[in-house]
Amino acid sequence: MIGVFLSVMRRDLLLAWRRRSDMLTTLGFFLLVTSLFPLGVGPEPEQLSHIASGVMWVAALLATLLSVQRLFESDEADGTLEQMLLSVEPLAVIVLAKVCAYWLLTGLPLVVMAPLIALQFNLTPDETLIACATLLIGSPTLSLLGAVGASLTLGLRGGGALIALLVLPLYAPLLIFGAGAVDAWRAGLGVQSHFALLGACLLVALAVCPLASAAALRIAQD
Amino acid sequence: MSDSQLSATRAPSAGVSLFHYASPQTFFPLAGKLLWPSWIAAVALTLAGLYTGFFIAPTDATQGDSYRIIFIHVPAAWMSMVVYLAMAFWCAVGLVFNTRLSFMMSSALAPTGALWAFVALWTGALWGKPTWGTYWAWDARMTSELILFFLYCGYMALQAAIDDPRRADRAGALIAIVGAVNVPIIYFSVKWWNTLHQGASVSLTQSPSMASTMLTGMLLMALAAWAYTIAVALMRVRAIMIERERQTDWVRQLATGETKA
Amino acid sequence: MNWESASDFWHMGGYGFYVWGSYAVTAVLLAFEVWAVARRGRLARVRVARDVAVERMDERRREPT
Amino acid sequence: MKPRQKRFALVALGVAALAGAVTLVLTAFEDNMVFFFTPTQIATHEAPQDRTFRIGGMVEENSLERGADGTSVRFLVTDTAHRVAVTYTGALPDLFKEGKGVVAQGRLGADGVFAASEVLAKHDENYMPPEAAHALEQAKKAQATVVQ
Repeated sequence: MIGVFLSVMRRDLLLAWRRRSDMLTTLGFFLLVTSLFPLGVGPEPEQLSHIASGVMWVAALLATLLSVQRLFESDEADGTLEQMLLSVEPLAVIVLAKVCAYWLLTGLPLVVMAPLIALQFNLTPDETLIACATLLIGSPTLSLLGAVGASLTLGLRGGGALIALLVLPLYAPLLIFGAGAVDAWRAGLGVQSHFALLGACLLVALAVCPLASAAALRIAQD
Repeated sequence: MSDSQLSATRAPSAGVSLFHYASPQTFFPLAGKLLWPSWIAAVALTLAGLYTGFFIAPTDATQGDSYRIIFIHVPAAWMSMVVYLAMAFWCAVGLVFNTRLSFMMSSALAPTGALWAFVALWTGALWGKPTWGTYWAWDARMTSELILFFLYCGYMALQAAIDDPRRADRAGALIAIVGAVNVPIIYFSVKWWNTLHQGASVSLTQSPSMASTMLTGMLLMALAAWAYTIAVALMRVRAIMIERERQTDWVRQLATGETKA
Repeated sequence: MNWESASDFWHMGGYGFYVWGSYAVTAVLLAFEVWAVARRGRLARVRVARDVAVERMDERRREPT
Repeated sequence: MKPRQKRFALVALGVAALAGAVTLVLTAFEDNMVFFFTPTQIATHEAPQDRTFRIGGMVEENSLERGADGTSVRFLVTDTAHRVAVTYTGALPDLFKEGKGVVAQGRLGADGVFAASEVLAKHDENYMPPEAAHALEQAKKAQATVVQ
């Protein structure tokens, strides 16, 4: 089981490495969207630091949505997905491996890039650290929920808009806890509860999303 | 040639479906019998509720007559939640017992639930303007109602995007259940967020003591909303049954007027 | 009785726009829903009846041969 | 591993994850949520010294002084036990009134004066000290006679 997990992950990482530009597109999107905000709301440092964490989180949501819909596409196209469905190993484990690889490729780079955006938005070092930590804990949950949406909309017309409609409402709590942590810190309040709740969301998503996604894949390929 | 092929393929499928869809066939006339009582109850309760709400219930001391919006606002908000739960329940039943009728029930409920959510938002906005000076505030209840509305839209959009009804049923059921798990999380998170932010200095807590006539009017309207929802959902599920089972004998006999229901 | 006259009733203590705006939109939406559902059911039946009629015609045409 | 063992391992992992989530939620609830610090907490040095935080309470009657420049103000925030002086430069919100609730965000200076960067007036009793909320409730009860 662990062997399957690792080999699926390694395969996905290798495939993505051969097509690095896909990964960079998502990252570029993230940086571009966040850089547009100062142009939209004005360059006042006070205001920018106010909205920084929210902007980072919304950009992360959209970047995830943009890329996650292709999570199972190539597997479906080349028949790998069928093999996965027929595999004796639990499908949920395979899905989890794919999501892990996906997060390493798209979620982690966002977290790594976040300090740069924090710099642009005039956050203090403390606030930067908190913003990055929320993204670190929260972005895997974004990937997991996104995988459910991706498997539900696999091969459907209008997939992009549909996945947004399905997944964005589910992202609302993450956005609140994630972006709220920096605000709470600025207001002199503790941030432990924000992190505890983000962690709880991640654990629930880890337990539920691979199963739901596997079920959706079986439905899609029935 | 093609005709004989057609009838050849149809004959066994009709036989299989008769066995497989036994429950829709028996449910269809039952739904038809329940239809009129539900409509009558809906109309009677609405009339009673409106009369109580507008002519018996007094003007509120603090809010004036604008509070009379609650006679639709509160029932609509309640119904939007109840219908979502009912929808998720039927989806779960369908997934577990593999019954097509329950999937039909949930797709019949969704548009009405979305409608109630929209009505709750709309009337909430119109109530908010005179009461706390703004059409929209990011209050916990309003925000979660908005997200609930989006969840309904997602469910319906997903079902509409899938042509194969079997896949549409199951995929929709999955997202409805995931959404139902999320509804309490969303409500809690939004409430918590709102308390932390405390930006808008408005309190949506209703007047502490509600006159009993106001409460009666609201409850009557809530019951009317229940009756309406049942009636319209039964009507829609009957239409869905005909659409989906159009190859079966009972629907064909029904449509040509050979049986009555 | 709360209202002195019909215009008093429509005026709703100055909140007529909000109160009647809520009730009117709700009524229109519900009426539309009922109409749409009734139409959907009727159309579904008509479509099935038409299919059956076409089929029977085909069968009758085939019989002599 | 046999399929049955595998399934068992997965179920166990899932249950463990859910249990962890419940624990985290419970710790989040235990972490008693303070939305602002009261003047008493500032007097007992519970409030953070070196960074911004929020202070909440009631604006003391007759304590509002406007500065010569017309935009800077100084007032006392009280929770009936202790009081803290607050300075602020900028437009006060409409709902700001003496004797009403207020929440201000800013830093505590070394001289014990709170330099606010933002003032949020509250007329929502939920955010007031209990004493003020009680008084407000009494007033409300007196008002709430239904017009027949």
